[in-house]
Amino acid sequence: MIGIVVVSHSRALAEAAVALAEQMVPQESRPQLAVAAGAADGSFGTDASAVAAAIEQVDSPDGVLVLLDLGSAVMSAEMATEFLDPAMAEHVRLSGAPLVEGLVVALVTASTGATLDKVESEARNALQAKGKAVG
Amino acid sequence: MIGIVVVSHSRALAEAAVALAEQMVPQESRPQLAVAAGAADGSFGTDASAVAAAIEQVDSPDGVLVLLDLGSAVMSAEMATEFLDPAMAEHVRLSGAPLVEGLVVALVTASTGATLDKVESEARNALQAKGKAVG
Amino acid sequence: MAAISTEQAGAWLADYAQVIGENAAMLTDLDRQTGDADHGSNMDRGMKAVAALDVSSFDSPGALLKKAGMTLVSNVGGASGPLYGTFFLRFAGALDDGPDDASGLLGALRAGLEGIEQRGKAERGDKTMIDALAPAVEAFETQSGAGTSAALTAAAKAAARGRDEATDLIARKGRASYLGERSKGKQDPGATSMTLLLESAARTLGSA
Amino acid sequence: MAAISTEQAGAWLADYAQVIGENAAMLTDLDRQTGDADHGSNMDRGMKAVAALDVSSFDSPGALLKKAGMTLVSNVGGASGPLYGTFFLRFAGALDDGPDDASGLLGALRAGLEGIEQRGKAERGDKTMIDALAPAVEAFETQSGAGTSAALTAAAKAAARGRDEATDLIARKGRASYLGERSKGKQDPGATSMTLLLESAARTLGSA
Ligand SMILES: Nc1ncnc2c1ncn2[C@@H]1O[C@H](COP(=O)(O)OP(=O)(O)O)[C@@H](O)[C@H]1O
Ligand SMILES: Nc1ncnc2c1ncn2[C@@H]1O[C@H](COP(=O)(O)OP(=O)(O)O)[C@@H](O)[C@H]1O
Ligand SMILES: [Mg+2]
Ligand SMILES: [Mg+2]
Ligand SMILES: [Mg+2]
Ligand SMILES: [Mg+2]
Repeated sequence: MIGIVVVSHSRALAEAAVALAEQMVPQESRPQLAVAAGAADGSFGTDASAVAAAIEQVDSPDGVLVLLDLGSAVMSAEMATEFLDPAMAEHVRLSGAPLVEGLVVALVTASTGATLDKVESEARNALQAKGKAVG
Repeated sequence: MIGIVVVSHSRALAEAAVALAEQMVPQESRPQLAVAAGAADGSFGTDASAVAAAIEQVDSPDGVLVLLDLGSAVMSAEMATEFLDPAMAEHVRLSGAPLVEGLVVALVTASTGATLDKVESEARNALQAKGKAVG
Repeated sequence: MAAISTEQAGAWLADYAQVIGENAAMLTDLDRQTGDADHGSNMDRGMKAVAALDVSSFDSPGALLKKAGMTLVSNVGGASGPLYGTFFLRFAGALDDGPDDASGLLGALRAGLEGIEQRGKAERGDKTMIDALAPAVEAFETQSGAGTSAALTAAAKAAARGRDEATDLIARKGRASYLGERSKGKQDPGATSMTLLLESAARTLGSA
Repeated sequence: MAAISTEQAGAWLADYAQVIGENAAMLTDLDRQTGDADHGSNMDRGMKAVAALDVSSFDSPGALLKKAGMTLVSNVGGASGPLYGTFFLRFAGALDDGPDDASGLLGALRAGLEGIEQRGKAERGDKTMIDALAPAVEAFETQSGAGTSAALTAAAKAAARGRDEATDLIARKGRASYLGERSKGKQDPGATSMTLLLESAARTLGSA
């Protein structure tokens, strides 16, 4: 099963998104999930070292999907992959998926043992359900 | 200036998303913003009456944009528009935009006095920055 | 005069609230398989609030059922909140405006079904509560010549059949649709609670 | 031996930390115009942590500057964290590997610039800190024949010019890009803090 990392400028946001998504999957079938969010002093921000540590925490041979909130979180996440063992970095995928909607779908899809490719593409298309509903 | 409503199954998520987005716009130039999130007893859920009340609270002749988390929030939001005065309901727009990324862009764009159409389309394309950054 | 009395409507809601209470754990277990494990607690929270309404303070069945719908909207939380809420609101409107015989009840049921279809942008075969309600409305219509009681009994049976037939379908709406293929073989919680609603109607509205 | 000593690198960081402290409010005010009003506090938090490093415990300027980069990464929080972090990490690597004259410093500056460009997927003209750093590196190169001190002075002047020229641009990267056209006429906070860094270098690394 792949691992999932949530990178956000806000710890409160990351934790609330995780809580919402975890509703969808019973604890025993959830993938490993770690949060890297907020600056050390609790203010808004991201920390590449914290992202690297979160990736290491959930690392799996099946890969790790990293969901991010805003564009600038991508810089921290890319820097994080440079801190990792290159063999690990190779199976880490940064996702352009919407944070909340993508996380819900990623968690559900990952819990089925889907591949990193599959989870990533489902997460990227996570807005479709809402788009259809809004019409 | 248009008004903005955030509908989420989780109050914690809605409030964290608003806090992150509000960082981007100084208080004095922010649009009116209201949250309708969570069930009355604090558990996860949405409440069409609460959504209607939130829309009435931020209503403006320029329109109201409603951002939503998951597909099922759309049902509550559509029901809410049926509770409203039809004249008000006419300028309420439910958005298929990503919740967090769309809210940040919507707040920034609305603060410039942009039209509802403009704010909506910017919010809907809010993933582009992250998509480009992820590459 | 509507097709049912305010007292009958009250009895229906009270019965359903009790049945939901008794089946909440089962409904939540079903929702654990395909959703977020809250359908039973959602419905129970909602119906407990409905059961607390003072039936004697309403002067028509429609007024009571409208209030019940709004109470569900504000207390259920999940997708079933706006869906059952819309069902009762539309049912109530059609009931007060309709004739005072089985056809009045048929019109109300049909209005409720259409409300759910519109609210959920869903249709029969999507593996939702509609798969119980739609065949129930059809059966009610077919049997309505035989009187309300017989029509409601047929409707409840058709609902149960529809609920069971939907188990083999792939969910195309709601949270269960996230599962895709894997929703196959799982009984839909909303179709289950909808069947309970029609069984409850057969018990309480039969003399209408 | 690298182009600068560990002590010089320490003096540079100490000077920059002080200048950032003095200009934090101004940098945050600039960021209020086009971003989220935190660039000054971000940089100040980061540089205070850097200033707390014990310079004497590092045995090369590269080791110190690498640690400074990692400290910024973990303490700045905003986009400027990975950007300045990458700048110092790459600068440090090139410095320790490079020759011990002005060309060594040039190589380090250039490596830092390329690091920021790569990290930010940005280029000159995007209205970022690159618009101060890129012309500074160019000016340093042009003047490097005249010695490190003259080259750094020219670099600092070019940075200030680049920062000012960027004010008329439309931001294409970072939060300011959300503003589109409305970012025009606003001075970029990152280009401003980058200019301070080069001015600080001119004050402290001149005798290299
Ligand atoms: N779009 C829809 N149209 C019709 N019925 C739906 C729709 N979405 C969900 N449902 C029904 O609602 C039930 C789930 O209700 P519930 O668990 O209370 O809500 P949630 O999914 O928000 O947690 C499903 O079993 C299904 O029958
Ligand atoms: N992609 C990028 N490439 C280069 N520089 C950037 C990029 N994004 C932002 N910057 C620089 O960072 C500065 C903002 O830093 P800061 O306010 O600390 O971060 P944040 O925008 O995350 O709050 C901008 O003024 C700009 O100079
Ligand atoms: Mg549910
Ligand atoms: Mg739910
Ligand atoms: Mg900033
Ligand atoms: Mg910031």
